[in-house]
Amino acid sequence: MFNHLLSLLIWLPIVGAIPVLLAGSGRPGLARWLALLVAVLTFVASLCLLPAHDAANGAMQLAESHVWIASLGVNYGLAVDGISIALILLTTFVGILVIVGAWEVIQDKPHQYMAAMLVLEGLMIGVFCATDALLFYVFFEAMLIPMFILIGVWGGPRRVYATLKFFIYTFLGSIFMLIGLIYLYLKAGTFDLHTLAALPLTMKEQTWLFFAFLLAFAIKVPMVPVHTWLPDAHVEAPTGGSVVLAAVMLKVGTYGFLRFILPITPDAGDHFAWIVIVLSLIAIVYIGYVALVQEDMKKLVAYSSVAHMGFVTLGIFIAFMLVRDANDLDAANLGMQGAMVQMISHGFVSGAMFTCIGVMYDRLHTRQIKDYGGLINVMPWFGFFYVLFAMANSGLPGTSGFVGEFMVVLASFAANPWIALFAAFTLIIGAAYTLWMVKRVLWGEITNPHVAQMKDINGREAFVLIAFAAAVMALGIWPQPLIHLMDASVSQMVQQLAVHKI
Amino acid sequence: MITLSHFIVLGAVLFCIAVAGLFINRKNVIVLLMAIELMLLAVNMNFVAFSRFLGDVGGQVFVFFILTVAAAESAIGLAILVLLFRNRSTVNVAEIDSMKG
Amino acid sequence: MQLSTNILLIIALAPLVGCLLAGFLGKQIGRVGAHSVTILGLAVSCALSFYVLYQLTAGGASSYNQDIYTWFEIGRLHVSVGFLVDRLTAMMMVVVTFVSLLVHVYTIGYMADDPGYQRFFSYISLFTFAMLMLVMSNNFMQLFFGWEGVGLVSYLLIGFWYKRPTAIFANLKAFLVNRVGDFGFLLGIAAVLYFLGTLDYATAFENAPSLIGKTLALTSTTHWDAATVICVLLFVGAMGKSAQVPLHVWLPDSMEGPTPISALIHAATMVTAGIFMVARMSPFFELSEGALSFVMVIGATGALFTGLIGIVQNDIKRVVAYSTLSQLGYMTVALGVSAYAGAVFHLMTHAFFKALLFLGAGSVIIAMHHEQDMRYMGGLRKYMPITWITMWIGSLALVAIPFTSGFYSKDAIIEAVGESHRWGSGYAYVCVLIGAFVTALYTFRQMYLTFHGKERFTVVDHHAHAAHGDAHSDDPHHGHKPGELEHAPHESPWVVTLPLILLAIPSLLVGFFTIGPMLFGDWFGQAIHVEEANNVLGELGREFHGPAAMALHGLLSWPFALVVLAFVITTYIYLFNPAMAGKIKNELMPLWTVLDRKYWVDDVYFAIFARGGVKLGRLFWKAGDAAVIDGAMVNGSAGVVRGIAAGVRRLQSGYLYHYAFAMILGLILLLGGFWVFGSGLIGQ
Amino acid sequence: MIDTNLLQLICFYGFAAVTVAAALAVITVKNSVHAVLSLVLAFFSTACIWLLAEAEFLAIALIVVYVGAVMVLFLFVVMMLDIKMEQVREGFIRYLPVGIIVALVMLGEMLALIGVRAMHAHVLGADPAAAVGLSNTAWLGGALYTQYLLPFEIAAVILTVGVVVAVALTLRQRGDKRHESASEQVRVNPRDRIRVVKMAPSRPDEPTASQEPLQ
Repeated sequence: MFNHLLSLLIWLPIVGAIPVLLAGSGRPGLARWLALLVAVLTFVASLCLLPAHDAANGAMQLAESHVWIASLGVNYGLAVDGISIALILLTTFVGILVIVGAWEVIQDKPHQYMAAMLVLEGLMIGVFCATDALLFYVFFEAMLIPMFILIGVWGGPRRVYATLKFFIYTFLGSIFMLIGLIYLYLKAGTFDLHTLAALPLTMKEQTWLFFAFLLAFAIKVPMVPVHTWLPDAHVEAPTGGSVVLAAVMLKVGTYGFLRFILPITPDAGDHFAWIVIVLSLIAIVYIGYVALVQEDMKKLVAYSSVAHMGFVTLGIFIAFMLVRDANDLDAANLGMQGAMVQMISHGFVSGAMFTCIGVMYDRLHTRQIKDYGGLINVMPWFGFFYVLFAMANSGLPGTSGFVGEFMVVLASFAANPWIALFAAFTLIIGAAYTLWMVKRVLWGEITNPHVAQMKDINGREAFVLIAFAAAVMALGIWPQPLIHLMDASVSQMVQQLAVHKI
Repeated sequence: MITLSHFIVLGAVLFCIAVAGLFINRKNVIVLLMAIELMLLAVNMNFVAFSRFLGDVGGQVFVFFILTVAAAESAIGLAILVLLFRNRSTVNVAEIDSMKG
Repeated sequence: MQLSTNILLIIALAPLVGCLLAGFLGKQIGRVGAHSVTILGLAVSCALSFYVLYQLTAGGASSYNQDIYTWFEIGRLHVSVGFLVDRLTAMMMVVVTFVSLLVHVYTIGYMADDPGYQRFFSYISLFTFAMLMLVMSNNFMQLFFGWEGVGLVSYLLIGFWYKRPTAIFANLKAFLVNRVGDFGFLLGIAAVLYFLGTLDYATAFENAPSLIGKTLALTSTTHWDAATVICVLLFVGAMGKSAQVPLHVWLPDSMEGPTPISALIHAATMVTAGIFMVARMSPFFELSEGALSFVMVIGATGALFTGLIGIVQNDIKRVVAYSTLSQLGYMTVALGVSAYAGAVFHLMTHAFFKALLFLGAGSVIIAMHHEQDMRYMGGLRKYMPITWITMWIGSLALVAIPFTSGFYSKDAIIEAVGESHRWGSGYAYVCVLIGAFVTALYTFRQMYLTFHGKERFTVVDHHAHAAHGDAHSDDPHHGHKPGELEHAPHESPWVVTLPLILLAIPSLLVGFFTIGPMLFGDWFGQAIHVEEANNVLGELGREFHGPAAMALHGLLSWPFALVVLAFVITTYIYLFNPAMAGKIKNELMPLWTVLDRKYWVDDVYFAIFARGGVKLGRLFWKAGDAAVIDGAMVNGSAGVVRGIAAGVRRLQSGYLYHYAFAMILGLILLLGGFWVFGSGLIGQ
Repeated sequence: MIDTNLLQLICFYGFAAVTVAAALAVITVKNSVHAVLSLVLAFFSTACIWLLAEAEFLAIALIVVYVGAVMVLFLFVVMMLDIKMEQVREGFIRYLPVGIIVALVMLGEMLALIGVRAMHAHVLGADPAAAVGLSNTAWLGGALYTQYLLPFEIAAVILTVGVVVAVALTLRQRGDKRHESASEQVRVNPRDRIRVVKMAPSRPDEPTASQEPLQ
């Protein structure tokens, strides 16, 4: 029954985009409902992954494999484990919400917008399923196209600059990944990730491959100092684009760490883990300060995304230290699991934050913090959600934002107390930049007469925000189901780290 | 007795004449096209010679294809030339520089 | 006998249900509905808490320690949500729910005209839920949840009147300063996990002795004692939440919130969470002399120096706020000398009398139409006798007049500090002694300025201004000059005075009846762990011959003499020679300035952390991100490409013969290359 | 009896001399028609040389296809276009030295690479077609229709495309020609041709103020 579930998940939204596109600009209503239907169907299909998947087994499951390019030994190979499933569910969940979120907001060529979103969704699912490195690469690159269109067509005034920057940045990284992949192919004669993971490599080879992969995925995450495309892309992107970008696309980078660096270059990863850890800590502290002084709300949240993704990379790479140096598998599991939870949680929280900013932008057409103030007077329900998500963003216990950070800080203390010290600094700086923004936007007297005209959220916006809020709260109050889903895969991954390949 | 080198030298000479033609007739597109035909001829000469020397049919097949493609090329080239002359009333290459950035 | 899980769940969740109903359905159920549902929830919770306390004290129930559900489970690490209810917890539950219930009732009167009525009830019920989760927790994760949860509600409530710039400044400040504490606290929890491998209280305390001898390598040469690291880090959390020096700056500003909140959160319950936490962690703290000395010195400093600031305050709520800081210092000192029971005992009595004082101050503020400046009060005793009497009761308890509850707890602390031989105990003893004098000084001054002496306000008939629906969120002075009132002050309604009376009773009596068992009778049992060598309360207990004897003995002690001295001084100045206060102020101008500026701590923090942080951020942004990364690296590389391209572009002349020439040139070079370098290039 | 080899050599040198001379004429003569005719001569003599190499089919193809078709096309074009030779020829003298130098340098390099001294080393072998008992045409055709069938088809397509392109490029749509589009005529809609305008009846004499009381 579940034989082709993964293919279905990838191709349903991509093929579904065709009728949406055919609906044309003359029938925007039809296009919207079709898009929603496709997104909901995809979500339902992704829910089928849960019963089909054996959570006790950490290996890749539900595998599909067909020969794709026979002469190069490339397979159309798909399979998932707990981590992939969590990310796929996040993708399909966010997929529905961005379509609902763009319902009336996108008036210009809505059918094309919806179709681009659906294609993007399918490609992102493809990235999370691919077990063949070349297939992964194809999805990884193809993903850029719909995002490029989304920002380039429905973006803000400086969208050309932003899209170019976004595209070239990401491309620069993926070129290095491609070189690495070709090297591996020449060495192993296949692109199958499982085979590549077992391939013995010398330290020199691993080092080169490690940096090639690191550059590719660090740009995607993004890590300091290759993060500057993100604020620009976010500022210019339409709300839905920002939501998908922050909620799902950034995770492709960290997912790449898990699927490429960890299994293929474990020894180099261990040797250079300190670089990534230092960069992650810089992301947490330095970017925190940068976020503090942003005047544009989207930029602020974009920078806070960089800081939060720092926790993901930190969690993944302290696992190296913990496994190899401290031989503390439990703490390594905790850190890695924390990184995974942080990925999912950041998907919800940043998606919700960008949706909130979109709600404000739709009414006042500005994202400058100074243009707002006293919003709570006219939009109390919106204020409730905004405070909730702001609190989640600053890692309040009971929201999802806390779980991952808590686990990573706890694990990093076992690696080195100083790492924990810098990581925990986010408690202060994260609260500072988020709540300072809340203070200037939400509280106080209304100073701008246009703000006084603003209406509270409508039913559609309430639906999106409630869905995000439910996810954020559920994950914060009871993370165990998510952790159980990923536990076997994560612990297998951690055990793999201990294996030397030289 | 004719050797391979005879043909190759003849080809080289033809080629160099064609190159010289390109230089000294740099304004006349028709002569330029003809010089290119000469170059192709020189190349074909080599192909034929090597085909014979190595006993490989591939060389002659290649000449055949080159003839075909060269025919198509000169047909299109002349068509462009006619068009050009009709619009600009000149075949002077120096005046055709609208692609200059 | 075992406590029922369901009862504990109801205690914790009843306020939450009230919160959700009042918050989300506030419009539908209306004002009466909102306060009814929340008060009902609190009443249930409070009644059951009393029942639990009764069961544990007299009903023979054993301590309850059970998990409710698994929060997460990774490898051998099992983190769950659960309850640990022993006598310490039960006492805290009773204090929290009882004070909270009274504050709910009081709020009906205090917030009667406020448009955010339902929201307010929702918040304080949410607070009660979070506080109960904090005290009932059986593990560190849930403790942190409650810890931050109360911080969140405190943030929301300080900024309750969100239109006031001062309020929204104060709530941000409070949250951030608390976060500094939580920063340490989180690291402390991480250290516990690292050294003990668990987040569960019971297991952690059981294994606490294994910390002895363990060290934490901070650098290759510095090794810190594990227990000290854990305790200091955890105490940093307590410093934030319980407003200890130097993280005390948020508490006075938090008075921007409505008065019931000041009573509930910033006096009786939340700020004492730190004290409770340290008492709960006594098995760790007992392992580290150094950490306890640290705690003691911090507490003693706070007890004296924040009290001094209270003397120069004119805002009636701020006086009480500084007195809270000072009293929190006392509790911390008690923790520092291993008199955990004394600290918790003072926590309890303080909760009653300080809530009383705050609510009384609130009552005065209602009467004065939201005028909080004591310089415009005076002589109020004849207008509002109930408030006057109950506040005097609270004040007497605060200054520790023998037989009041405050006396028993505070005197025990002072005595315990005197008994202690820990490093720094001499300094602490001097601080707490002078602190007692200072406490009396500002308390009597406040009472005299408010209720006695001449009336310094005038009643002006302004019926044209009678329409004042939005009393709280508008300008508090209604456009009057300070000291001008529309109506004469009057006694507050029964919903306000009833809580005052109900709080006055325990303020007077609870100490007399409970000091025996709680302080000297091992009432807390296993909940608090004290090493034999540190047991100062045990030594005091040998000289203890009943509460009455202790009170009589107290009449002859140093602290009481200091209180009497303070009484004489303030009585003379404020009742008989009011002009002298101004003269003294002028005489001691430099000292007055130091106190009025609060030792410049706020200014320094604001300059360094707030302004400095923003400046640093701007530097990072403009210099780091914009100039170096984007300017030099990203756009710089683009510029290099553009430069090269501009150069190469010149080669693209568009002339066919240029290209042909280039091709031929290339061909010649290639041939020449073959010729010069031989056929090696072609590869035979 | 003259040695066959010698005879061949003599023929080769003769045809080669004609070819080179014709080629030189192509690039130097003033008259374009003469240039084309010289090129024809060059092709012709080259075909003869190819016959010496026993590539009969290609030799004939060169004459039939090139001389017969392509060169005639050239001639047509040259004669059709009214080219002002004096303008096109300017700079001929100026670039002559450069052209000669470049050509000589290249020739020198090529000859050096070929190795003039090894000129007689590589004697042409026996005719490969004859070795397998086939004529040159059959030999070539066999390869072309089996091994090289796909490229052959592609070449055919290229030729077709070339023809189509040549026609498409030179087909002239003259602006002054009148033509009618049948499809447009069929699709026509009354609305495109006639517009019915509804106008309010107006009474120009009446002052506007008097309308107000009517309401």
